[in-house]
Amino acid sequence: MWTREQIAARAAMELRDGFYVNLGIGIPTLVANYIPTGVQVTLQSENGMLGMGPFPYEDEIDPDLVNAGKQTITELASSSYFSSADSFAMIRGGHIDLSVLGAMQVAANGDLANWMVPGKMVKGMGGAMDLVAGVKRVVVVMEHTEKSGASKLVAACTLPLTGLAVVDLVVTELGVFDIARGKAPVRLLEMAPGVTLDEVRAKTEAAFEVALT
Amino acid sequence: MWTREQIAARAAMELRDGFYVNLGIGIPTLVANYIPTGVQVTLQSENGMLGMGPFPYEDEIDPDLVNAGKQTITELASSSYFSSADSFAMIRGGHIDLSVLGAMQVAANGDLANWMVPGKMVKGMGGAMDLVAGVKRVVVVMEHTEKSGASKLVAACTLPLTGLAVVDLVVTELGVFDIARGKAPVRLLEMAPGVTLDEVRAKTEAAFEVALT
Amino acid sequence: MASKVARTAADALSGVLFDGMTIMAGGFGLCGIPENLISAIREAGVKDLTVVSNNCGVDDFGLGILLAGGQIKKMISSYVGENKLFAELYLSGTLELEFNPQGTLAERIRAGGAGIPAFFTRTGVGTLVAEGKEVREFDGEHYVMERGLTADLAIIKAWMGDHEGNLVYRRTARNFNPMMATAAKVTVVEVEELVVTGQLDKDNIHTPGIYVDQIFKGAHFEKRIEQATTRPREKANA
Amino acid sequence: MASKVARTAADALSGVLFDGMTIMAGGFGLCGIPENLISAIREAGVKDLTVVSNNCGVDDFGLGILLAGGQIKKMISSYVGENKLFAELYLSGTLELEFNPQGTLAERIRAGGAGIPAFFTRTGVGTLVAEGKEVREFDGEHYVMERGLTADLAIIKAWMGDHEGNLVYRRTARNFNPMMATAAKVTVVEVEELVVTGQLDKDNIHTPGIYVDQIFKGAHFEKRIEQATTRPREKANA
Repeated sequence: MWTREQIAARAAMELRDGFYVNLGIGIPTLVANYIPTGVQVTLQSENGMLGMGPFPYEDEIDPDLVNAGKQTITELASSSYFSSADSFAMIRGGHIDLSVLGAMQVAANGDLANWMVPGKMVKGMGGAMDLVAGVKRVVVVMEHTEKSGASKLVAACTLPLTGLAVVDLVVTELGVFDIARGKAPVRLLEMAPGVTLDEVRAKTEAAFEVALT
Repeated sequence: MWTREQIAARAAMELRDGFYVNLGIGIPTLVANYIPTGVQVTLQSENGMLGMGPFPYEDEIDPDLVNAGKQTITELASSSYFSSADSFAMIRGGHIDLSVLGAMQVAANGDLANWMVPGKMVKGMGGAMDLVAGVKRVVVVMEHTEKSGASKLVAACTLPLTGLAVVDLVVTELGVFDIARGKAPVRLLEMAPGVTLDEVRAKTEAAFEVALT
Repeated sequence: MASKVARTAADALSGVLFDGMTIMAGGFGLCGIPENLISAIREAGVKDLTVVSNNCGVDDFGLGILLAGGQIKKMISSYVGENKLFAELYLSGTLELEFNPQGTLAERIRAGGAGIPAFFTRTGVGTLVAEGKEVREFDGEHYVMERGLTADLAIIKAWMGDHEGNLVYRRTARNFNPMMATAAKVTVVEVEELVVTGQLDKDNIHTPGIYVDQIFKGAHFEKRIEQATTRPREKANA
Repeated sequence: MASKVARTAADALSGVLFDGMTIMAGGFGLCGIPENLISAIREAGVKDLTVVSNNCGVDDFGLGILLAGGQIKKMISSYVGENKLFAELYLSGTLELEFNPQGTLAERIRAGGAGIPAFFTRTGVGTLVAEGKEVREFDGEHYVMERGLTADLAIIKAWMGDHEGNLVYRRTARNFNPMMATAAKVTVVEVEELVVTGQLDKDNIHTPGIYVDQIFKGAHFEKRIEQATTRPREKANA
């Protein structure tokens, strides 16, 4: 089984040199710590920045410089700032190569649900719907199951959707699944150390083919 | 009868203090020379500039600084530059107070034709259609008749249109006409010195009421 | 020409506010919010407001103080997670809420200012966001039609501005401010530095003065930080 | 990371050109045109081009030289008045021409780059421009639906650029360049000054590097002036 950090590290292997990347809040943010050697990526923050640097030292904090999670950050030599309209023109227009996002449910047909649970207070979708609709490749990192034990990799989403047929790849503590935006059957590509196929089958509602390499 | 310069001077009386104004090519450009004392206006150039200054001295010419007629110009302390998309967002969004344009025909219903004559080489509409569709108040300056003697203030445009019901006021060498975008009958507001009502009637195809002040 | 320069926030808003109006408020989280203008609106006590803003501040700062004052009837936002009072008011049915995807919200405002009444986007197709809206196919893909958005008033925070109303924003404090400045009948701006016209770089004016009706130097900027996240300083290589 | 910096225009275009492709070319009149790239395309001899550009140069400069080379099949423009050869080719049926209102052209390109397949505008309603297009009423006004526009290649002229592809334009030479940089599969840029990444003001980058595939310092900039219009210098107040 992979830890949160290991999930992030595995997702980071999807990064390619020269990619422009948007990372969501939570585990996706950790992906920035595992960018492979020799791979240079540029991080976009959807509130209006390209070329996001690391968190600041305490004496560098600037209230005018935050990321999409409202955390203080820093700039790089290559950074540029722009409006939210220009930022989402960049996202919607297909200029971001890859996004890593969290999820509540991913379905075999590539559908994604990650913004609301009916009956609970809804905080809003923020930029998630725009990201999944616009980014070239969408990688989901999530826990494989709910606390209840229910699978989050489902036959069909029961929660309200964030996007239709938008997920390319899912990484959980159990392994890696190719979703291919629902254009092909789901394939199990990798299993985390110590995980058995029986365990994956038991915890996965979506039908999948085994394509371990 | 008014000269071209006098037509421009009369059109300039439509300017109000604080107006943002777009002037077309030809007689409209001359309007800038007759801005009334105490009235301050800001000139927009639709290629991407707000706050257009006068033509440059010869040693000030800058190939990177031209107006919508591709003439070299200068900047002012208040100037700003932006893209053509941002410039036409400004125009289309109704932020320009007044535009002065030339015309081939203006109709009693406010229709304007000023960009093409079928059978002749057409140069294109440039920004004219955007201006008449977006600017709050459209003033046309033109010669009252064709060289053939045909009236240019017509009952209905026979030339291809630039815009439907877009003209507010027309100034010609004979006088000033309120068109009111076709929402009311055309009214003759002023006659140039030495012009008689009979002459105006003879040279005007559009029906109009006389409302001289 | 009538001056655009006001002395105070209250000055700048004089004659502009009315009950039931729609206000666009710049900012992302607490970053780049017009805090002086929000305080003045709190003071003025105007109510039944529809507020268009990506977020709704926190309980005691930003738009949160208008919520606390019971002044907001409806929010049009993309994310309101940082505010306990918001949840209470919403769950008790006191507050209306319209969620827009963040990019759709930004583009609706840009469209509103640019004279575009509607546009198509892939964002939200097949979700609750598309319910009741036209969905159309272009070149084999489905898109939902979204409408341009305008307001009675935009309250804007810029870093620097001149007497003409030309504005420059700083870093990610730009966010929703530039579009909102274009999309309201009246645009009022607070700046940290008010300079003489001609001091700003003409090639780098983010909001041209044409969009600005009133501008003033803010009396006080708290610029509160929502999530101060830092890293430890490495040991010096001594 | 693979470098975006090329040595020459030919270098920057290597492997990009093909017959029948669509090219967006920045510039307004002769102001802000990518003259080095146009020359390289002339050299390359690629043909049957569809060119999206507000104008088409003059007879012996700018896009005019591609016309003279018989390389252009179709122009999408708003105004082509400065070019005699253009008229001849058009009247003889050799050249196709699609006129767009200038603002509609600018917005179609912006939409193409921003993932917006269609939008509504009042521009052109009731004119030839609206023929065959959907016209729809919003809030009592009529609007015509226009489509987003994209291209295989955008050729762009900026004033300064860095190794990352961040660009800054100068004065009215900005015009169509920023939108076109966002709307093509491949964007190639010539600059007057190529600087090290970090030298440009991060708050004032007009085109972020994400939109730029190749960038080079132009070998020669003629920057021809179409209409040198001057005023006499007043006598000195001696």
